[in-house]
Amino acid sequence: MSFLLDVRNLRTRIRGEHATHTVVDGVSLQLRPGETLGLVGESGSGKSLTALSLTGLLPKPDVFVDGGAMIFQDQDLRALSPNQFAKLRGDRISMIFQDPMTALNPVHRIGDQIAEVLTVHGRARKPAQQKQRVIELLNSVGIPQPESRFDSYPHELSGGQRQRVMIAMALACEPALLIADEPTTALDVTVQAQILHLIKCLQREHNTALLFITHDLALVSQISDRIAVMYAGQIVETAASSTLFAEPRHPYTRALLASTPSAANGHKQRLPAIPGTVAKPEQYGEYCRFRNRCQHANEHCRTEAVVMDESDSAHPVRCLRWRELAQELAHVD
Amino acid sequence: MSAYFIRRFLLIVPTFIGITLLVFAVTRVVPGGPIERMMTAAMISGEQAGARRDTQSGNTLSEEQIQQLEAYYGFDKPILQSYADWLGKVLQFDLGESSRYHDPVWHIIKERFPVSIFYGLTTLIITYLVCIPLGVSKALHHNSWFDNASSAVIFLGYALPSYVVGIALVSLFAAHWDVFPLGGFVSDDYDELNTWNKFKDILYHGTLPLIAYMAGSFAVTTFMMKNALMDNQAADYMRTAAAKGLTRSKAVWRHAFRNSLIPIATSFGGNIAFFMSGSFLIETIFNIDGIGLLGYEAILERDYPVVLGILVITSLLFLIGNIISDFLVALVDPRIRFGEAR
Amino acid sequence: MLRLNPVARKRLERFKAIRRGYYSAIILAVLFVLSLGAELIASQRALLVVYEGEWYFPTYGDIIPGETFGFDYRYETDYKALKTRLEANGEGLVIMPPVPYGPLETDLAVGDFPPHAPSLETKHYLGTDTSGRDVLARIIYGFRIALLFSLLLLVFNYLIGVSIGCLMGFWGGSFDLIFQRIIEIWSNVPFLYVIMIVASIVQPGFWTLVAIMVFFGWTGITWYMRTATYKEAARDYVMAARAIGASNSRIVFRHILPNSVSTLITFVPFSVAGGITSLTALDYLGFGLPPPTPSWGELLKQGTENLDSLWMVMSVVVAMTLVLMLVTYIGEAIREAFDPRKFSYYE
Amino acid sequence: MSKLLSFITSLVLALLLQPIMALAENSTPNLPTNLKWQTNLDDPIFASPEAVRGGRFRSFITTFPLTLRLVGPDANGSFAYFLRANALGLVDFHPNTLNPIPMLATHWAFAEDGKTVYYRLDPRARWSDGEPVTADDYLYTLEFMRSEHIVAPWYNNHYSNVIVDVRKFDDHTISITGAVPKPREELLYEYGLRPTPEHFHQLDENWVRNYNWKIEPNTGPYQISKIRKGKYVEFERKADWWGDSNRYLKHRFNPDHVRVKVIRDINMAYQYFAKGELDTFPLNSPRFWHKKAQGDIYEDGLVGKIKFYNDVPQPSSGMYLNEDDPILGDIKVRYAIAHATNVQKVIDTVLRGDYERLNSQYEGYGDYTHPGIRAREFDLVKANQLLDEAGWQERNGQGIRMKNGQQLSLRITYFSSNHSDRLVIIQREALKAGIDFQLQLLDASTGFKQVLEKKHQIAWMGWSGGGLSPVFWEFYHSDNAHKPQNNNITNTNNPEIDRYIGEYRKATEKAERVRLAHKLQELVHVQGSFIPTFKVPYTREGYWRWLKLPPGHATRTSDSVFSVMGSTGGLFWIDTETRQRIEDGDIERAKPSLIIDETWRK
Amino acid sequence: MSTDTLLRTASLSLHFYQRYGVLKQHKNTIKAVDGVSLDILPGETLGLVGESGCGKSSLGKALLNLHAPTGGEVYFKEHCLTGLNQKQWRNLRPQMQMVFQDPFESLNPRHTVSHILEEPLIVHQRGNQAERHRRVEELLEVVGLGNDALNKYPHEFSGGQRQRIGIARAIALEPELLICDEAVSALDVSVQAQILNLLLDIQQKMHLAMLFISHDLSVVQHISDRIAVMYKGKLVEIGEAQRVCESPAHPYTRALLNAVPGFGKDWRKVEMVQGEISTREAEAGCAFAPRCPHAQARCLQDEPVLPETNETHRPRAACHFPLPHSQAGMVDS
Repeated sequence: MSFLLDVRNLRTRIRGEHATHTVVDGVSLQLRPGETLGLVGESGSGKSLTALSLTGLLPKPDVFVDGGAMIFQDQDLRALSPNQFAKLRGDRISMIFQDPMTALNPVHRIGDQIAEVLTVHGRARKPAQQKQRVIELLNSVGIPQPESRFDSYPHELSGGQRQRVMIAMALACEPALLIADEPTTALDVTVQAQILHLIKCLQREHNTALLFITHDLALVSQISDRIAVMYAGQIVETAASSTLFAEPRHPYTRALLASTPSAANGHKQRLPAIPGTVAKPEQYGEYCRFRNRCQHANEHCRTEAVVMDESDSAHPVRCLRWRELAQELAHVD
Repeated sequence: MSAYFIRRFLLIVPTFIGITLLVFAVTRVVPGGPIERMMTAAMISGEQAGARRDTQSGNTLSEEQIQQLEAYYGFDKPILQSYADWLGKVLQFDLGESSRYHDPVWHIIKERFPVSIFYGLTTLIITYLVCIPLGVSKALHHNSWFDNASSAVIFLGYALPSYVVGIALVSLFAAHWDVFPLGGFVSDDYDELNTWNKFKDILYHGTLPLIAYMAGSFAVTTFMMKNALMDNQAADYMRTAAAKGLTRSKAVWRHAFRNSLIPIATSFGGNIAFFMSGSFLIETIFNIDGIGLLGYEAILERDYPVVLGILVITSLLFLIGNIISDFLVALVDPRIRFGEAR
Repeated sequence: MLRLNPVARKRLERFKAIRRGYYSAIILAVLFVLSLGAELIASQRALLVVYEGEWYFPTYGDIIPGETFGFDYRYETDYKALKTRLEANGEGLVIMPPVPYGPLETDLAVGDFPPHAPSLETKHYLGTDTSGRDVLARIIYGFRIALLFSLLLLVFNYLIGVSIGCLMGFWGGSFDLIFQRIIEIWSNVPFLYVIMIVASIVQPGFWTLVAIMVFFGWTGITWYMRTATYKEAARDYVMAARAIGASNSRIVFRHILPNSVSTLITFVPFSVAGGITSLTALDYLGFGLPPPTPSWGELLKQGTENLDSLWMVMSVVVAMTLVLMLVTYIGEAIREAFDPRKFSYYE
Repeated sequence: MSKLLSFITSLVLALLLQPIMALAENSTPNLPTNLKWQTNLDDPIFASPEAVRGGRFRSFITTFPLTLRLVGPDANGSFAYFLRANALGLVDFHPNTLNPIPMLATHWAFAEDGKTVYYRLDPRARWSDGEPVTADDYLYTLEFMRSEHIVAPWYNNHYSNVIVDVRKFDDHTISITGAVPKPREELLYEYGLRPTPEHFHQLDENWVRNYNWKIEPNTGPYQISKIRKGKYVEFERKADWWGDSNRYLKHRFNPDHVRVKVIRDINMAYQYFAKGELDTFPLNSPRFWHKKAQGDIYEDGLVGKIKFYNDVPQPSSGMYLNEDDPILGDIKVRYAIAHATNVQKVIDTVLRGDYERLNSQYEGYGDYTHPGIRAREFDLVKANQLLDEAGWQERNGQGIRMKNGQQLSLRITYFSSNHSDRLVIIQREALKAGIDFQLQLLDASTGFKQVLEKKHQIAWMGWSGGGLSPVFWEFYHSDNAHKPQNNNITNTNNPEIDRYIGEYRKATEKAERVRLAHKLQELVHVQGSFIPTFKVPYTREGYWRWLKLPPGHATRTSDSVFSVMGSTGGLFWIDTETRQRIEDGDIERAKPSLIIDETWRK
Repeated sequence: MSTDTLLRTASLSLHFYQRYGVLKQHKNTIKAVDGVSLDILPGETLGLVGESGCGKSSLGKALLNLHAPTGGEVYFKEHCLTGLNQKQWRNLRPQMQMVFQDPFESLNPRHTVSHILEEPLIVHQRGNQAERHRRVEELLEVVGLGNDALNKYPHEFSGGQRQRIGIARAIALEPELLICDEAVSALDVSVQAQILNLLLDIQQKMHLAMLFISHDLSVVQHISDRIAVMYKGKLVEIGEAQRVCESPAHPYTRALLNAVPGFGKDWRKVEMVQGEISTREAEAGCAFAPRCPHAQARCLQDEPVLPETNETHRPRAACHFPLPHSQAGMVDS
């Protein structure tokens, strides 16, 4: 089965005041039609920039893709002109963002903002038809009284409803790929559940591929087929959702799972926290970027460059010692 | 919202009273009122030495006579009472009578309106017509040679106060090179000209003062537009617009542009008032018989009814201008719902 | 040693990186320092006189009467005449400043009438005004006065504006409301009046003028401080300070003020420019510093009345352009250093 | 008009006033029979018979008139000249011989009491609306001028206290009685009266407002025909003016139209002149005469320059020292200041030698002027000596004299920034004597108030001259000292001066008056409270060549060569043909034209 | 109510007013905290959860008089805190301290760490300069920062480190009650565990009572002895932590528990409540009724109150129809 999206070795860099840093460093991702891939990472891990690179939405001119290939439906995205890329966006590839307040233009009515997607991509040209379609869309994302909501401004809507509008906008042209960048982070848990549910339902309905980006491992585990874990600009581990939680291979993934408060950690007990702080781009270097926080790191980790071990193509991992550790830990258990 | 605007209008009242009362009180303290001016004038009489002297006599006036004069000019009552009288008249749209021209103040001001409106409106229109597109293109091509070159020119206008620009223009273009006239609003034979020549005449006289007027506001408005647009280009909703498939130029015009007009709208009301009331410095330099010059001369000549009349009009313009700004902002930005949120 | 807080250090670095503004600041600082020693650049007094074996440095201090150098008068020595005399008879040495004219000195060469056109020969590099005073000397001294005036104005305006604005923002409520109205009224009063009143009661000197301008100038900064204080007061660190029991005065002076005041520096150049501009305008209108104080406005006035002697008006215009451009560049650079405008777009 | 401009720089003030005496006098219904009626039709005419009528003369003022009234508030602006010039008097004075000449009155006669004059009115005289000018118009003048409705207290005073009575004997015969006896020629001068058109006025409390812009019928050659507010006022020559038959008015007032434009700025006005949009331009100011009035139009002889010496009372420009000031109370200090004031240097430099030193406050009064009084010269030796004697020996580090810890600093109050360049030189020079002058520039209203309240130390100003003989009481009598609001701004309080002033005012014989006037001038000089500065005994003008002048150019008392109206004006005429040619550019070049007429130079 | 409570509130209210109308004659009341009565025992941790806008932070600030309460009483030990003047409050402050949500916002950016930590000591005149410096160093050690932090400024630290500084400041005066207002919400998962551990350590060491305010039920559950749930300014449920989570009595609590993402949960099986917290002022009846799946007619009319009596087995809930016992919550993972 061919990939809908095949990203190889993506490199994205930021030009800063003093130097240029690589913030997405050799990320490779594959996504099949209808599949959900969860991309997990803490802030600064480069997960959002990966998503923006894929959609050509990096803030120019200081953030730019500097290497790698992004093949979407057999088309090299990097070879597209800005206008060609624009044609693709909103039509074949859509994106929803974290903060639904700022992502909507405050001075335009939401109906018009949704209709704009249709106009841009030549769908439903007649105004009446367009309005009809927009109301349908609003209805499908669960906005009550869509006819009257058509004329609302973003600030008149609640956070959840705004995110629904964003989803309606993203799905207006029934794209093949939906990229959701922390779409529920700004929302309350009860609303988060509603939005997740909505995204998943619509995804199924249209057989859309979904790249879901979040920092919440538990959340992503609920909705993804596969999960890629990012740390410091690199993907450190990719696996099917269930596998990842059952047998995490990378020490980072393990530590992350362990440090999340849950019943398993024991009430009011110390959590197995990860020491130290996330590496900054200027400190990346060529060795394992987790080595300084890794309780399993040894001399090798500090002297040998690490690459993705893709020997198990279903569960690649970027760790020199993962096999040893897997055995060690099996022992302990 | 309407409640907010009604309240804003009501708030004009105390501010307006405050301003006028303060100035009214000051006019009572300033040395050399119309009576002193009259006494000076009386003693100036025979300005032609040797010629037949006009027959006036006595350089001193009796107390009684001075009191009569005070009554004539309305200085015989206590400040608050005469202020109340004055205010009462203003409320009936009577600004009183000039103590120099002995004409109703309103007539005098009205006569100057065409000049002020011409310069005010032209400056306003040209400023916005030029600055908004200029600001947009500067924002789109930030750091290009065009951006940098236009900034250099605009900066010059920004750095120099308008009267210095005016003086420089007059010195070079009128006095030195004689390209433009030294001043005046129109030629003397304006009335006899045909429409086209009238237009040319106004342009001929108006070019330099208009440049002086615009020099400062140009920079402010252009940079306001540019900066707002630059900020808005980086806004999240612009990313959304791009994500929807809009090209950059479409996204800028459809989304960033309107948002960038918000600060421009904020300054619009103030600008109206500013331009309409004119600058007495520029009017003095270019000898334009506008409201600014009228006000300045009225101060020098202690023509208090005119001073207060102009104050009434300009302060009302400013106060209402602010409300207009608020209104425009509310028009451009649907988020603004004055009054309820505060 | 002054240890700058890293934020300030970073801003300073950014400022230095904006070369146009940085060099402008250096140039302006140099000009200002030079103007402080204006007596060494433009003066009718000699820098050095060697007469009968004695060395004299007449620049600063009391006048040296002409008798000292063998003239027959007791008033201040005419050093140019002395120079001519000593050079002729070789009895001594006189070194004059580069511009051998003071700002008040009237050079009335017989046979010609002021204003004199610029000339290298007479060392009136920018000519003279209608009283025969050297234009360059008056521009230099006028610059010094204008800049000192603006700086003083700035200090007082900021002191008052900051205190009142801060209190408005911190106390809020009716205090805020009342002062809002007062300021609104205040800023609408045509302040030429006040200048006229004061001018009629006392000689409007340097300090009275500063006082009057401050009287009406503090309002601008107040608005800014009010909003800044409101903003700062609502921030968590202020609440944190309150939580540990800090008193109001401690909160205002240790927490809110330092944070809200720092951005005031971005206004400073524009306030300086404003000060120079208004002083010049007042002098131009004749309500400024009393004659014969060297002033740009007075020179502008003379220039506009003598447009055929273009050197007067153009000297001032060029000087003003230069100084105000420098100030504006500095202002822009400071603003940029404080709040770098990120240029990014989506395509 | 142009004279006004020549003194635009100085605040010029009139001196007026005569003693107030009880008005007695019984009224006689019948004309005394023993009157010796006089007239004067023998003096030379000063206009040119070659003069041609026609054309439009273009002149300017710097501010638009505030009113067209002749009296009342603001009736004293620069435009009043044009209105008064068309309000003729009963008699006038020959500008060269200074003899009385008939105007509205054909004959006059003097009563025995020494204070009444009888006039026979010219029956041909008409108001501009065609109504005859009759005795009733003179009676009405008195009523009018005494009315409170005109809001002109000075007029009220003058027409009650100075002119005490006007009587009508028949429609064309009147008498005017003043308060005090005077020499005969001064009677005609002082107790003159202008008629007021009774049929035109309606006196009530709204008169000032109602008549502000009404065009009053007049008796002169021109009447206003068009007003464009803020821009110009146009006068038209009356087609069949009654005055054309008067010997002394013939061949005068030649332009058919006179347009008075408002040009706010003198420099701009010059540009108008240079472009040929004004016919003449006053060049009294050295700056204009020497620097501005250069270029092709002069080189090609299109514009001529004329400098005409006249002989008129000089404004008393100078420094008025307030004797009430503790420092200036010392006569030695006053003398020292006079010797430390380098007027000559100012004349030689910024004034380009154009002005002359004024020697006393009373120059230009013919016999009355003391020929021997000379202003104190700049003399540092004397100044230093006097100051040393006065106790100001010490000098501080800046070379300024000190006494008991006090600096010798004196404030000079002045009203026009145009005088700054003169004062700066005075200031620098005085410093040589150790006197520190502080310059205080005030706007005219504020400054004048300060001076009238006598809060000044030194006032730099000028009072305009006028009248046939000098006045002293106003300036130097102790009655006026130490009191605000009068002309004794030096606060002179000298019993000897008081005594002579008393005698001077009582004297009616000219010789006696001259003697006393000379004595008083000596005393004033000794008093040393007034330091005379400049006089300008000429008028200078530039004019386009299409303006033609009579042979004598102007008269002894002309304050401007190109006055278009008034008792010495209207002598020139416009050569419309030349003008057309010049305007068409069809001109022959000529030599530069500079006329210096010293006929009346003293 | 036991007499040895550390802090007790009685019908505490914090209302904000919006004025509007031509003469501002109308008044709009926002009941951020509306009649809350709770108590905190010495040394215990009370978790306070609720979605954004429920008033939990306002409650925390009202307790410390950072927003003056508009009604009700607060008792701290033997003191009644209502109506205290500024000075009296200042004397009490050392005993009650607060850790703020945003560790950057709550630290004065112009002060060095030593300055920040010393300030409470200066304000309350503890020790001389040397002693204070010693105490500052001691505090840094307690929160796990080295002495090299002393002269640095807040922005030179990562989020976790900043929060450590915030905690150090809060414990500088050795308080008896620590209010943690969303103290870990802004942190990455890997750092969150560190801070939770730190708080647990400190509590143990200093025998502190804590009011732990958070929207994250899993964190609250981990650290709290008891949990209180807020909805629209009111306390809807309070009880022992384990019991609240295992067997919530209020439908809202259960909705929250259900919505918390969990490993292995399937999005299709998550039970959701519809709607969002409305910002409009509640009319009669239970505030949650419009969203409550179990709402009945009575719920829309009568407002349920929190029972006074303390049933030991079940949490107390302000609900007319509390859920039956052992309706499982989030413990199923």
